[in-house]
Amino acid sequence: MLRIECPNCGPRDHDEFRYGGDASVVRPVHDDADFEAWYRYVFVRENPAGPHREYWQHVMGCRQWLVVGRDTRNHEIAAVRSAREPRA
Amino acid sequence: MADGSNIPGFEMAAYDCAIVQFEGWDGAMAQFEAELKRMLGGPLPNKVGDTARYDDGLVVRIAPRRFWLLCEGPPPIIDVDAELGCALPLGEGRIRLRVSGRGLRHVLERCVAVDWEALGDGRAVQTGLHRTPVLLLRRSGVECDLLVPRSFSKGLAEWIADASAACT
Amino acid sequence: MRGYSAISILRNGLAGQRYWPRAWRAPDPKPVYDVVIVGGGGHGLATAFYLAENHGIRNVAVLEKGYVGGGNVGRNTTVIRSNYLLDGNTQFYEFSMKLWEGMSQALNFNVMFSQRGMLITAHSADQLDGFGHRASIMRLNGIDADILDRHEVRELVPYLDFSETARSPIHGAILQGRAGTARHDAVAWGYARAADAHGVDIIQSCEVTGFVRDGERIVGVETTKGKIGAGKVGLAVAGHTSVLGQKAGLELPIESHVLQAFVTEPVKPLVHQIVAHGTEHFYVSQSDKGGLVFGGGIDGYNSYAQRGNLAMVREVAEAAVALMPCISRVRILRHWGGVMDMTPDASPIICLTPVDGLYLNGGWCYGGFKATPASGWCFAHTIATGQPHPLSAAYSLDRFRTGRTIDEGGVGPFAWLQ
Amino acid sequence: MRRLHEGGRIDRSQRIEFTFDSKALTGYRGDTLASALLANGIGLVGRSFKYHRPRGIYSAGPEEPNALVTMGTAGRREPNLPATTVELADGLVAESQNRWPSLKFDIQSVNGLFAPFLSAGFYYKTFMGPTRRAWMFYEHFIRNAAGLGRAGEEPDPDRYEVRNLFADVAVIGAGPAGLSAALAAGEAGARVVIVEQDFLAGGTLLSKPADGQASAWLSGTLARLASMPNVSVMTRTTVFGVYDSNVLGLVERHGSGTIDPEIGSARQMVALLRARTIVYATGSIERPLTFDNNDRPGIMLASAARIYLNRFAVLAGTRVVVATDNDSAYPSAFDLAAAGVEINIVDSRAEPMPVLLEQSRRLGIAVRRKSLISNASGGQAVRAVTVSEPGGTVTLECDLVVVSGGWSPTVHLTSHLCERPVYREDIDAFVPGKLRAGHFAAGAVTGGFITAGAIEEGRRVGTEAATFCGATNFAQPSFSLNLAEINAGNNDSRHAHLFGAAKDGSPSRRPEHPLSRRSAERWFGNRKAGLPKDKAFIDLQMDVTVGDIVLAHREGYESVEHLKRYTTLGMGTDQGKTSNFRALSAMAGLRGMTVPEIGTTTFRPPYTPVAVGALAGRSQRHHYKPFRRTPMHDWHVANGAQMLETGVWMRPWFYFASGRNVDEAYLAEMRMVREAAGLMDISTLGKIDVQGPDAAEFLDRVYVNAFSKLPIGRARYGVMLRDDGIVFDDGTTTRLGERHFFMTTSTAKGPDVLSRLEFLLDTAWPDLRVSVTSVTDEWAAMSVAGPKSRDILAAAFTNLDVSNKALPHMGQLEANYRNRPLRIIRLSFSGERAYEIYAGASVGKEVWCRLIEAGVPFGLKPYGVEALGALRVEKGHVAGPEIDGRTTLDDLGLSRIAGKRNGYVGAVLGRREALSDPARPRLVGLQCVEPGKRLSGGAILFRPGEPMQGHGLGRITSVTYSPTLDAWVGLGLFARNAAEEGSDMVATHPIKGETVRARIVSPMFLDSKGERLHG
Repeated sequence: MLRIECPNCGPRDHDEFRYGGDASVVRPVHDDADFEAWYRYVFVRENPAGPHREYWQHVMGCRQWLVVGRDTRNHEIAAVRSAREPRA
Repeated sequence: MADGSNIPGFEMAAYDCAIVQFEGWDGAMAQFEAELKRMLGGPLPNKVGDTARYDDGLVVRIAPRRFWLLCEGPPPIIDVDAELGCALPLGEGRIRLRVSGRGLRHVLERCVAVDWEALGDGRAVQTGLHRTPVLLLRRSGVECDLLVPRSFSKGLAEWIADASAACT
Repeated sequence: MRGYSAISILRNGLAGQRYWPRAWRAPDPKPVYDVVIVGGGGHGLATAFYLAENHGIRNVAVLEKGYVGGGNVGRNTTVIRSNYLLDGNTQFYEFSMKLWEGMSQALNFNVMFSQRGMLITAHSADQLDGFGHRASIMRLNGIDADILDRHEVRELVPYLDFSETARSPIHGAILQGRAGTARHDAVAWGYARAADAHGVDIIQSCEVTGFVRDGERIVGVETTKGKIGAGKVGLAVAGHTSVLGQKAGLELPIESHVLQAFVTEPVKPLVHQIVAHGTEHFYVSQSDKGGLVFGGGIDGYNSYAQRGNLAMVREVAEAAVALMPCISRVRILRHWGGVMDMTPDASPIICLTPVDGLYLNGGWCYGGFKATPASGWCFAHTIATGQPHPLSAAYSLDRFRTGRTIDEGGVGPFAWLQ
Repeated sequence: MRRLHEGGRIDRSQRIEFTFDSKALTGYRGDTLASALLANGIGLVGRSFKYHRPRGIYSAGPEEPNALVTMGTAGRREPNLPATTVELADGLVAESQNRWPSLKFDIQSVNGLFAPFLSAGFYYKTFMGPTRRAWMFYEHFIRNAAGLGRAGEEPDPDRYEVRNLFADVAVIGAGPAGLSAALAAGEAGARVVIVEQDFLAGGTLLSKPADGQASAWLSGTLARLASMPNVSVMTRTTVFGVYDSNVLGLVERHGSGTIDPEIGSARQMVALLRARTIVYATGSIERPLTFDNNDRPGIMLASAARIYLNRFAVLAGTRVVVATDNDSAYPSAFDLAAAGVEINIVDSRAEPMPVLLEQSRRLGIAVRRKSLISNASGGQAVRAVTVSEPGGTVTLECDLVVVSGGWSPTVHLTSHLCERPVYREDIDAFVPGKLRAGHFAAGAVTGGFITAGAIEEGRRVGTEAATFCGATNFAQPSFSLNLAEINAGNNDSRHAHLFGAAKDGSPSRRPEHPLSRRSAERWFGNRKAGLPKDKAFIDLQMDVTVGDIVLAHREGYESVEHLKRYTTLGMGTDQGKTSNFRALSAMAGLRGMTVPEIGTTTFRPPYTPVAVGALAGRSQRHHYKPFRRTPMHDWHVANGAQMLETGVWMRPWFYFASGRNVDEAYLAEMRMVREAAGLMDISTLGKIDVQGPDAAEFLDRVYVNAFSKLPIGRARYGVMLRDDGIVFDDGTTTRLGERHFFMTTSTAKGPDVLSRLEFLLDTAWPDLRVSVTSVTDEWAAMSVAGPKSRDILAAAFTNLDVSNKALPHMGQLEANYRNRPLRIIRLSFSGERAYEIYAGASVGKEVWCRLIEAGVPFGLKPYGVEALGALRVEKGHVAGPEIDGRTTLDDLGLSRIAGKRNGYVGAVLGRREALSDPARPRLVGLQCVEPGKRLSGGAILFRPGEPMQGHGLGRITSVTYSPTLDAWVGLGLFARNAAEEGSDMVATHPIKGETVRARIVSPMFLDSKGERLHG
């Protein structure tokens, strides 16, 4: 069980959230026609054994999408911010 | 934590529940909140989970840019400046389960992963109850409201009743 | 290799087990090999064995950072089946099944392959129709498959929940009679022993820390036991493919996720087949020691930690009792996690890579164990001939670019949902 | 073996009746099953796993490897319970395991004779012939021989609970360290939960005489903790696992014959304790000694003998041999001597502490130094031991042998988060590795084996833990300790080892060789030697002997994990709590390495086995997952609908009013819709309110087709793709206003679509001012479809103008019904003129009934999902079976709606080369051309004459009998380059044994011009 500190709702069990995958990939603008950019955004993953920036949505709570900094080796969470806040 | 006593006096009742949702646009929140304050005629809760009471209801901040106005009676018609945000009546989709009794804590700890003792009276928590999103309003140490989706309400009421049966 | 047999058991028994040799040698690495396989798991060891057995390439080293069989081959739920739907998967996994059927004899090591049959319950008429389609595809590809109705399922596994109060009533099931289980450690040891007998060097506690290049080409590996030259290098490190792949400059569509497994205390025979819940994350079989071995879905977030979370433990337990009420009182003895390579279509990767001299075998998601022999067979072919084996040609790395993905679940490019 | 007349912590006023192997016995409240059996003179309680050797009671705790029993019957049958952890209760029924016909005479004990051939891993080397499937034959017998106890096949009738707890400080273990940590943290004002698996708090203090000072401190501390509202002491509760983010898994049990109100009517309750800090005070477990036949009943751990004596007032023997390689066995010897039994101490060390020798002499105990037990004799009870000492060997007759091979700190829980334990040379044991911030350890688990030290350490970490949580109130404890007393002053000889040990701060034991010196010479001296005939056990439960370990080493299975997996060491229900360390040091010895060099195995949760049902809690049977019910649910049930689960929703499948079974009913319901009208509950559709200045722009991006040009009051069918260009979901969206839209999704995808829309707004396009909210529960939705639908609508809502002019196809009107919202959108899924009526959920049933009533004259009746599906097949609409997560817009024949647009989700990757492969299947219509035969969904399509093998050219996805065409029709996906309309194909379904010719036709089987929809 992970406990994720939702910036809006406080610490909650991770099963209140919906996982959204790697948050370090950059989504091309909606009308970008560059195949390579979309291919990399959708498929290529760094998949680090270590610090990982990832999306979680607090679906049982405020429904906000969050960016969580978590170590994939020990699951320790370093930071959580709202996805709407500019990247640190 | 253990009070060792059995748990009589658990009650649950279901009511309809009129809600109006207000949402402000990213970047226009200050104006939006000012506008909403004016229209509601009172202060707005600051943090998600905070509530503010009005003569005709309760305002809960359910997300950074979202408020719910919970009305006892029919909801007021409030038009929001479309440049600042929007309003959406949600009067039909939820049921208000009022649960109370000395055994409330025991029942809740079997239903939600919420630290009831650390939750102040009048506070609201959105959480999961048997895999379903609900809004829990603490009214007192022995009473709370659960706003649950209508389609789940029958199942969740059974689930809660079952929990109360288990700890008496 | 001194043969294993009832006779050798008797002779050694009388001789106080005096004459058993090592199952495989513990050699020091040579300076250079024709082929270096990175990863002493089932797939790596099988690859080494088939390189020698099928292609006569014996100057081979298998480098293992820990002990052989310490990865997913030693921590999975040992289910072996070939009940796949999609072109590409169907033939590959059936070929694997055929290799399983002769494995103990081929390796002279009893891997205890037990074809107990596997059934997956259907919980709606639509799902049963879907199973009918899958079973039809299997039959048209020469694979045994049957559809059971509710009563036939009840005959076979009476202890499932057929009561009125069942949350999702059982409508029927799809059955593959030839599916089964095997002793997972024995698979790793059997391949290690057989490969060793062919002259393959199995080098444990030897972690690969980097690659040696000659221009663009990879000509060896840096290890904790020094530099080792190689004509060709094959990666078979599922779970950690990204970590090593990046050292070699590969960009991969892989995420690592944890899949949990559970074993209960040993009880007398109760579950005679492999039984899987058709709509929830739960499947169970019983080991020869008596423990009920079961598993669920992946925990659902990127992880390299070989342990799972309690929420999934509870989810699996709920599904277990929902399908099989009598399991309620049986007690879980141990639960643990394995690190999976999850791909965007839940299908594996066996291919040549953009990097000259480097070959890739990974992306096994949670299906790696059953594929062990076919994976080794096809990967050995790919390394030896420089051409993909016809049976694994579909498992290319560029299928995500071209759109030739093989998505059994139809889930899409969300590894954590696959 | 006998019960003493006084002493102990049992309540002699409460006799308890129980049975073991059908023999009626009595014990007292406060007994465990094990202590009661010993008190009744029963020493033989089980048979071992592999060799079926007679086994007795070896320990007094959860580490018990031998004394496993089965309790209960039928659905309540529970195997493999350690008698040492079972609290004695009235009417308790226990039976021994793994024996037939009886415990005393067990046929399979012949396995012992074949032992020479049943060495570790023998089964890997044989059973491979004569045939390939031979193993299945041998396996049958092996499976039946294995498996310890038998589980019930009936459903478990009992109830389980799961609850959620929160605390500042979670203390694991209520021994001296834990209690004093809880006290300190509690006094500091922190919220404390202290958890103890035993039914009494006290830990090692309970093994000391009940009249000593330690007991005084215990009762004082417990009283103090009970008085603190912020401290909760949970006995009979096991912490089975420590998980990420300080979540602890606890399992709570009832007391014997009492109901714990916290648990209520449940049999067991799992508690998920979310703690801010964790204090590990888990103590330590004594190690056995290894010698031949060291498994005989009557041989037990020294600490256990002391517990049975002091806590349960049970004397486990009268002629006792105490074998040890450390000081900690002496107090057991002294207490036993005080109880008046004859004692010999066999100490492997040259120089035990003088104070111990002095005390031994005073009590008339013979101490044999530099001596080892080499062999034990006796079958079902130990009779004598052979002791090899410097002078030679002597045989000592005895009925009880107590052994101590030192102590292993109970590090299991501390390593659940994969912090590996570290080896400490001075105590020859593993202690917790580096703990995470907010995790603390105190007492024996840290390797300090002194009660007084544990209490001091406990207080320190308790204070640290409280401080970590920000607790502030550090007033001097109102209840002070007298450590000098607890330290068991010099005059209290019974605590000599404490006092002695206190000298150098650690138990004064110098590790001898991990195995007895004799076995060392015998086996490690000569590596080529054969294995011995007699068995010296390392893992008592799994029957793993020294010989097995030597063999594993010889064959190269020498890494710790290989050793474990090859010999099955530590795989038993006790998870090797008493055997792991012994085995490690044995392998270390064989490899000529040190213990830390070869490392240790990983400890996995649970610490002790946990019932699957307890983890499932109340989520069982119909409560497994909640149902969703539409506002009209009760009406359907009351009006003869056969309900059907679709995901979480309950929907009407068909109505018995239409036919006796689904096949009859759906055809009648189809005809009704085509000829008159039908009413369908479509409340399960996902519904999303979309509004904001940028709503139209947003929809243009998420749908493949444009919505910005959609006029207000009009609806449009739309399709969404995933980023990879595969179809995600379809539905209709209606424009309610310039900036306001009403979106519907499929029933299944509703939540996923909403979450995806929120994802795009929060992460990709935060600049778009759009609000999306689920209104699925807001609206009751129903579709009235059929030629008569408009008349029915007009009759039901006389105040509304529903004429074709006012409400054309794809038109929408907003109204209200009794002050509740009412929305009517003219949409058709069936191909008939149809209207979707959305009413406020609270009046949904009313509106439904009103339509039914108004419809009666027109022949309106409800129809179910089976007919709905059939109608859409006739009309050629794609749905779930076609939108299967693998099909593209073009596969579904929908590319026209996207046209040449760009900039929508999935546009770019939707153009990947293989997605336009000419061999890719595309949607086709299929019509059965063989009279008397039918089409089946899932059939595979081939060209006539083609060999029917492989994956074919396509498949049939959905079928129905078409009353309109009087033929079986279906939709399918078929290779583009082979799909000529009018050509015949062969559809085969081997499972159903069907092969039938089907003609490829347009998917739109009726009204291709859409005349029925318009006008």
